Amino acid sequence: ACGRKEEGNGSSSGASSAPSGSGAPSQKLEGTVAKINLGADPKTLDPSLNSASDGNNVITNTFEGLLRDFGNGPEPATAEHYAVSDDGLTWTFTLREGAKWSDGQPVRAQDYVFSWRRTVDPKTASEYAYFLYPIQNAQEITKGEKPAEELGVRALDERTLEVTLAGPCDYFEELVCFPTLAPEREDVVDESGLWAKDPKKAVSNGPFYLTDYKLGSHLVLSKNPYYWDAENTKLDHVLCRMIVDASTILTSFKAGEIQWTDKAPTEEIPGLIASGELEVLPYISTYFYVINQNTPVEALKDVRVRKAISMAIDRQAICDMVTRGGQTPAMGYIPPGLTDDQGRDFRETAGDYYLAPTAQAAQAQALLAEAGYPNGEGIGTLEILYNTDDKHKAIAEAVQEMLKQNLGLSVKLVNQEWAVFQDTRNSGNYQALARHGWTGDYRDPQTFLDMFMTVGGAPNPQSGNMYQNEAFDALMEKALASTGAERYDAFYQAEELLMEDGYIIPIQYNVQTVLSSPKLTGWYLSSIGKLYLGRAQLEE
Amino acid sequence: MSDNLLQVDHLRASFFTHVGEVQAVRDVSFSLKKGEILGLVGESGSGKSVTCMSVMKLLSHPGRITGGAVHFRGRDLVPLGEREMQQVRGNEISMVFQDPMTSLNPVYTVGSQMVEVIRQHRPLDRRQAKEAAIKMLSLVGIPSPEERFHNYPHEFSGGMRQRALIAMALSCDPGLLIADEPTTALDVTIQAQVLELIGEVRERLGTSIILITHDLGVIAESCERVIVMYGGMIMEQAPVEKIFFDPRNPYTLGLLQSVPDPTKETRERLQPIPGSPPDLLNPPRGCPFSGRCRFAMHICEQRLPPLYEVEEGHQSRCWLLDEAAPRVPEIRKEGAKG
Amino acid sequence: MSEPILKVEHLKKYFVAGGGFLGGNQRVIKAVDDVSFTLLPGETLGLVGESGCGKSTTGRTVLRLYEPTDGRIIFEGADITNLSGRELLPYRRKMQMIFQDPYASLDSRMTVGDIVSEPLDIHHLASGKEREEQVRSLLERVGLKPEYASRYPHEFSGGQRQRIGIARALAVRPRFIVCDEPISALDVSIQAQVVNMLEDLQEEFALTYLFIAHDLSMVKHISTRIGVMYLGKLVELGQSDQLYHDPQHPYTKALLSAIPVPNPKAKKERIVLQGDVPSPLNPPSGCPFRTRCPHAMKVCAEVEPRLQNISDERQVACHLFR
Amino acid sequence: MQNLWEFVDRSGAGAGEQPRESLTYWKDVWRRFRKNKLALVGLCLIVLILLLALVGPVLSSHSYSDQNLALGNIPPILRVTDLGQGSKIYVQESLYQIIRVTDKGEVLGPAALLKNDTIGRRKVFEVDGNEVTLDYSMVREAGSTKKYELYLNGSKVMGGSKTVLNRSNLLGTDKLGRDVLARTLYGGRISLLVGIVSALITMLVGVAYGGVSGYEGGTVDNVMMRIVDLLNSIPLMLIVILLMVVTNRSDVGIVILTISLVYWLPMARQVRGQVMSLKEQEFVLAAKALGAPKSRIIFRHLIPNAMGPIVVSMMMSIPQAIFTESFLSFVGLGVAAPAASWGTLANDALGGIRSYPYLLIVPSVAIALTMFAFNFVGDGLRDALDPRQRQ
Amino acid sequence: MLRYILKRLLSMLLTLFLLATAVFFLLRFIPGSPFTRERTLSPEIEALLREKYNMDAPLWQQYLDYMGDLLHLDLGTSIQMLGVRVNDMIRNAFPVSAALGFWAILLVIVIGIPLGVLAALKRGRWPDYLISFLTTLGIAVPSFVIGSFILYVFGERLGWLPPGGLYGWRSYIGPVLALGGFSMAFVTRLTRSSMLDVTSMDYIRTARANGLPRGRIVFRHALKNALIPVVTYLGSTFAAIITGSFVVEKIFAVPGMGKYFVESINNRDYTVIMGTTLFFAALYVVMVFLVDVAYALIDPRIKLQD
Ligand SMILES: Nc1ncnc2c1ncn2[C@@H]1O[C@H](COP(=O)(O)OP(=O)(O)OP(=O)(O)O)[C@@H](O)[C@H]1O
Ligand SMILES: Nc1ncnc2c1ncn2[C@@H]1O[C@H](COP(=O)(O)OP(=O)(O)OP(=O)(O)O)[C@@H](O)[C@H]1O
Ligand SMILES: [Mg+2]
Ligand SMILES: [Mg+2]
Repeated sequence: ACGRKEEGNGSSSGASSAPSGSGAPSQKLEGTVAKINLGADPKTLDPSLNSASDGNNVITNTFEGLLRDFGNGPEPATAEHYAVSDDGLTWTFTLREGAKWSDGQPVRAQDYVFSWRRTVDPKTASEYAYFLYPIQNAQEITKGEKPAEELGVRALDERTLEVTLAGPCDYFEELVCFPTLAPEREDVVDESGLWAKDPKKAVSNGPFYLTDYKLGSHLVLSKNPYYWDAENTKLDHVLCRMIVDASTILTSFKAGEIQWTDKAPTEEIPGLIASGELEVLPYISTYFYVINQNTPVEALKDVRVRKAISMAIDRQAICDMVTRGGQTPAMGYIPPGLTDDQGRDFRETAGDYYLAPTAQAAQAQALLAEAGYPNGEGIGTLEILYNTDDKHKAIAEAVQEMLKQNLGLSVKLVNQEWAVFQDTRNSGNYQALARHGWTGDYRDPQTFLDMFMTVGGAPNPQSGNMYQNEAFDALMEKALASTGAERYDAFYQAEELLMEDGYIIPIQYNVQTVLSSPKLTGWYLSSIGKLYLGRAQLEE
Repeated sequence: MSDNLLQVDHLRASFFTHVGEVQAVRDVSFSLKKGEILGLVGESGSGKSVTCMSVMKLLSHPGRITGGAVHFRGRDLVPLGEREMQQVRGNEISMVFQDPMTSLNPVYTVGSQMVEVIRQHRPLDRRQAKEAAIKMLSLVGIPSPEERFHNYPHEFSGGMRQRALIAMALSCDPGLLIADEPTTALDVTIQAQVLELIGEVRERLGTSIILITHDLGVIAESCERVIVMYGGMIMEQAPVEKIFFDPRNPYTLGLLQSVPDPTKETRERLQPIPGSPPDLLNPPRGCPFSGRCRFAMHICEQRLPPLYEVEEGHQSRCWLLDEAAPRVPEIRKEGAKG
Repeated sequence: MSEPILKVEHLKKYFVAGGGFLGGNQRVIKAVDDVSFTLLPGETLGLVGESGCGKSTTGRTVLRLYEPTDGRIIFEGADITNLSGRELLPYRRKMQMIFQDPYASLDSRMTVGDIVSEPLDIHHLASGKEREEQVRSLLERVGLKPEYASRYPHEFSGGQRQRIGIARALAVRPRFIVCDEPISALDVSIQAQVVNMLEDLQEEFALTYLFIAHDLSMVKHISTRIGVMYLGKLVELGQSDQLYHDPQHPYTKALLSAIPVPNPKAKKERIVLQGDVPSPLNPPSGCPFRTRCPHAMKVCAEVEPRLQNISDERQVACHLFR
Repeated sequence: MQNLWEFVDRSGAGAGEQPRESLTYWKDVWRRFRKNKLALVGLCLIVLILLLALVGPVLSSHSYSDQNLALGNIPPILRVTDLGQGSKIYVQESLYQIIRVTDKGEVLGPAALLKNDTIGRRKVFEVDGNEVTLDYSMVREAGSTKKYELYLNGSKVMGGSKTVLNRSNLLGTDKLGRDVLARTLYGGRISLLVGIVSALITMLVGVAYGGVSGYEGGTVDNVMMRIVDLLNSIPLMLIVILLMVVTNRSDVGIVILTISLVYWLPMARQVRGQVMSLKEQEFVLAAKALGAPKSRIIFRHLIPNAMGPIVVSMMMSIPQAIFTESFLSFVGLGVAAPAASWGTLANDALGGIRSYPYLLIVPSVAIALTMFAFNFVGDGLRDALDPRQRQ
Repeated sequence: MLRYILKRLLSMLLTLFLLATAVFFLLRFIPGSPFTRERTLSPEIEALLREKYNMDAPLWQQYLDYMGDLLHLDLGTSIQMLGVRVNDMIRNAFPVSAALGFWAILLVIVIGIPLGVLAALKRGRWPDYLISFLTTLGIAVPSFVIGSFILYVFGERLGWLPPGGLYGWRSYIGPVLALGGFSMAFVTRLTRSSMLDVTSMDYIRTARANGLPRGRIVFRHALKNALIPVVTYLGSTFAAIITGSFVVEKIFAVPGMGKYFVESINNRDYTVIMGTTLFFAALYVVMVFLVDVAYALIDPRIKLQD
């Protein structure tokens, strides 16, 4: 790419002009301005490089993939229509006539080819390169075994894109909606990804484009006049603030400085829900505990003990009194909101296994006694590992007390700094329990289950509990190689196996909480946490 | 009273320490005419410095003036506030302190401290003030004053600091100069020079001077009148000749006898007054000197003697001067030496 | 003749003074410039001279309180010029100093008792009851009440402070004391007490004094020999009576003539010094005294006179005696 | 009666008065300190706080860790609504819960929730056999000052309400229903420990280090102070994580080690500066002349004269250490939950500053009170150390 | 003097060098890496990232490379904020923090010192007690509480102050108070204490005897002598205040550089940690040097000599 030589020198200038001390940034903006809070300063706005949700919230609005999803499943976006070969391996997308970049140039199929190749190119070292692994040769390219040109994607002409998959992929449409697969313009891109934060360079093809960026302070998205659906873009500008402190966010919200945020102080959420200011939206995300499969605690090797622990937890109380953020008790691993091949909700179909919203103290005690540890005797002190966070701490404290009261177990809480925690947990270096949580990358059970598969015979560090089960691996292999009912069957069985092994203890299903001004309507927050403002409007 | 520049009446000053009240000055009265030089001698610790400090109202906590009046130019200074005193100090009354080392601010050059004082009281600009300061420094005999002007106090020798303080005190032509042992650290030649300077100032401006010193020679040469203090009180007050030739107080006599006689070839023992001064924390009921007095009588230990007027301008506090007292002829005889 | 207790050879002490912190305008002050003398045990050497001529500096340098710029200090036969702090410790017990400024040299946060007993503690001379006893007797010895032990320096008059300093110096029973104007802040009666005491102690313990003072009559009284300093240099040295009655150097003469006499009637012939007072910052060439000397000759401006014997035990640095 | 005019016979003199016991400086400091009332009050307060922290948790009927999730976030001051018929309730506004209480402010327990109509914004509870409806639909309306309305069996409750102190939990409960008083008392242990240790370390290490550095001067000083600079510049968090990894511990000991490692640094600077300006004074020279070794000059002469800033800095290090401890809990260092320190209590309460300010106020007041006590003592000490000070 | 400055400069550089070395190796020694993620990276991608950031090279090589760049004052690129050069991050954020810091320091000096003087002068009377009360509060209540309180009460409840961000002078009030509060209280107490030490000195009596006005005695004669502890404290605090505070910036949503000190460590952004640490340290050692110079300016008896 032409930007390679520059390597960021001076290219950050746009992102770096000193913040103006006078006047809010919105004062300079004309037309309707929606003010939202983005949270932390995004690491990058480069679609190929981004791997974080704050970046996603911007990229979703500045870039547009072939398809998009507003909650009704993938629908044509920059691609006007697409066709799939019978074997499901070859996809042909036809781009819209009027699809244009924010500088007026047409969006070409080559832009997709460029972008996707760039994403898998080892030189780019994109963290989300694996999103493209369903595409032919993608994994090999990333591993450096093949050149990027061999990626299974071709521009047949300016408006036709042909994608060849490595194998069947039920969720490929879903993936195509994802910001990582957005097009990029070869003439503006630089290796570091800084171009995307530079208003002078950031050319994009979505409803908005970047017009201002102040590091750590705010950024401004403005309406892209060339966007093919520009007539439906009602906002002239979106001012994205970068406020991290929940309390400050609420203050700003109340003062009208921001009109939309997905973060609020936990303690205030019940009141805000009651007053209707706060909306609770679904989230494909589960909060759970894991039990270390390599635990030195003999008792935990007994599945009855593990289950007893899980059963002794009052999930309802944790949701109502501890986290108070609208979460719901989790009795299974995969959160609600995922539909199987027959349109059924995965969660509902799979059921609650041996768990109930409130604690089943009696059964749990019985199980424990059966395993030879009546009243928890002989188990010793169990440790719960969590990383620094008010919520994690509160939950751990509640669980500690519940295990003590319901099972007579003595529990010690071990708190670690986030990075240390990741290290400890993912290497299975903790005594008994650790907190865990997972949010789907895309709407498919696979994103939840595959992390418990072994990699090359070793447990996946991501599992956090050194989970290793050949039967589970076999089921997952089967699922990954198949489609449709067969695939979901395997998933159902896999989850059941996982739950029956008792190495994971679901606690609650997370939700998204949004504070939004009644004036701001039409925004869409997907259940995997992507905010789309292309159709949002602001009432006066 | 009107021709008296300073009139101190029944001045009392005490330090209120945790062990009790230290009565440093007990009922001191004296007056000073314009242009007069008054010598203040006495036992160390007898309250000379405290008396002077009280006149300037500079006693610091826990010290306090507990009674009496200090009339300066007819105005009583005792009830004045800090702000009013500020007008008086430095300008009308200035003082040379006893501890030259600690009395100069260590973080400013000697010169700048002088300039500050000069400009405070005289309408001079910075350059003129500097010139005046340098002139004062050279007048007190500090060599190469232009350069010494820029030195810090710690770079001065003890005597030089003392001279700097004198220069500072004299720089604003005060009406009254209180010099608390101004020449203790000075060699005799410089001492002579400084005393001469003080004399000049007095002549030129009619400045009155209170000179505290232990050097009887200095007293003899420069003072007109002398006050002898002991235990916070005035023991004797007289014109200088009377003190030397006709002392009427055993303490004064003791003082005179303590001085070595340099004219004598042989080294003979000095004759100090035996014993130690009274503790002002609980001063004796009677005469403060009674405990050490060769002629102490029982009354001396029990009752404080009044100041007897021996003759016009000569007072002494001693029971021996009472009608009823036995005669002690030696007092006179021995006093007349030299 | 016995071995000298102290031998000072060509002692020099220069200060760098003045100048802002950037160091411009700095000047060297030759506070002590090539001074040599010896002290015999039991002897008192009086040191007189103009204020600022380097007497205190000489005393302090001899005690190694200042690092000498040059020269040698030999105490009891040992060269102590370059000894380190630890090596000096045994000598510190034998050499003491009474400071010129009584107040500044007393730690204002210590009671008098603490101050006086400090040397006892340092040299482990006494402790407990005995220590208290010693403090009492020391205070009494210098004419202070033992009760004063629990008071602080600032509660005393100048003379009382001075006596605290003396008591402190005496505490270790030194062999040699530098008395830097120990009595000038005292009233004459106490002066007499202290001088008597110093003399008694001298007799009792064969003490040696370097006695710095302005009061020539007192110096004469107490000293066996007197040295006269002028501008960092020793200009005359001799037996005290001799020197007092028959001064040789013009400066000594002027000095003696300036002594005030405690007799209001006496009118004295005073040699009034004329001319510029020289400064150690830029000392005059040749003889330092020539600028004020009534007998100044041409040679005085050119050649610096050296201290030379003009008779037994009499040394003068003046071109008049060549 | 003796003849007044007779000479006194001095031959048998020497009737000295009984000498008073001579005070040393430190005894005298204590005497002056004792005379300072505020300082004594401070001292008593410190002892009281220490005692409370030590024995308070033992005496308290609540434990710092016992939870009662149903009775979370009950404030120290309750507004009790009288429903009539002897039923008294407290409405937990921020959660829209009803808690049964007594007149005197004893908390009986939560009222059972019968119905929760989130759309109509009303909750129905059972209180003593009656149906109590909590209607909070008006919160949506702009400008409504009322937050809710109560209905007893369908009719609006007009009964008055009064404010009483919470008898069951004097300082209320936290989110998990734990007694705030018990937690605060217990939390005092670590906070006070950390605070006092830091003050001691500051005092011992910082003063000695700074004293030596300032007195020696020159190259020694340069090297010593550059070490201070170095230690001061390494991010604390890295040091802490390293310490945890190396020692494989995360208890209070490591907190104290961490604090010991860095807390003396400012003090060292402070003392050095003071010593540098004091060491040129004459009394130091005098001490040298007596043969006082360096250590004596530094510790007996220079440090006491630099005591003012030292005491102030020492006092300052206490709250800093208390908050550093709570910061360290960020990396998992310090007391393990559910125990807490004042710092972490305050930290955790921040999010609820709107609804549950008492959770923030209680530990903050505890810290402030401690600081007042320490400062009283510090000021008293400062004054007592300076004999020239007016009393 | 020149010799002294050179010597100090050298020792400062040495300090920075040692610091860089220490932190460099410390970072590699503690658990976690810049590639620690909530979603663990697959080994091949992590390998690619390591290669990209030169972290696959032997440690000594990385060290030499880093030091080489450092010689050119190049602090490298952030590993987390993709592509952003650390120099640029600092260049962006520092002015913001410095602006706040400047006012905070000003507050500390302009309010803190006079308050301390006032307390000392009114010792034992109500102004002293009031100041003592306020400063104790300022010390005992941490910046996060003060900050949250200001924001909530004045920003949200009363609406007097803007709710965060740095727009307009009013938005400076909260952060400046939260940032400078503690230091101000500290300085007040220090000033009070050392003023009390000084006012009993003889030279103050001399100044009074010379009839100097009270203000002049207090601010010229006493204060200068009382300044050393204050200057000591200010010097080392200056660097900390001027480089911003994480907590204050977070509460008031200020885009300063304080957050980098904490965030970079949280996400193990090696280059940013190194960069910000060195930047801070450089400021700090310079300040410390200036403090030493100030000593000599304040007190001529202190000599800047080696
Ligand atoms: N701050 C104080 N606290 C208690 N007592 C004090 C204080 N200052 C002075 N005194 C006492 O007051 C008395 C008088 O002291 P003053 O300084 O006036 O003596 P003096 O006559 O000047 O003696 P000297 O000639 O030695 O200077 C002394 O006994 C001294 O102990
Ligand atoms: N620390 C210092 N720095 C610079 N110059 C100094 C220092 N100490 C003394 N001097 C200078 O050295 C010279 C001699 O000083 P010294 O104190 O020895 O004099 P002295 O003979 O004791 O005088 P005095 O009788 O006045 O005490 C003086 O010119 C003085 O200014
Ligand atoms: Mg006096
Ligand atoms: Mg001297």
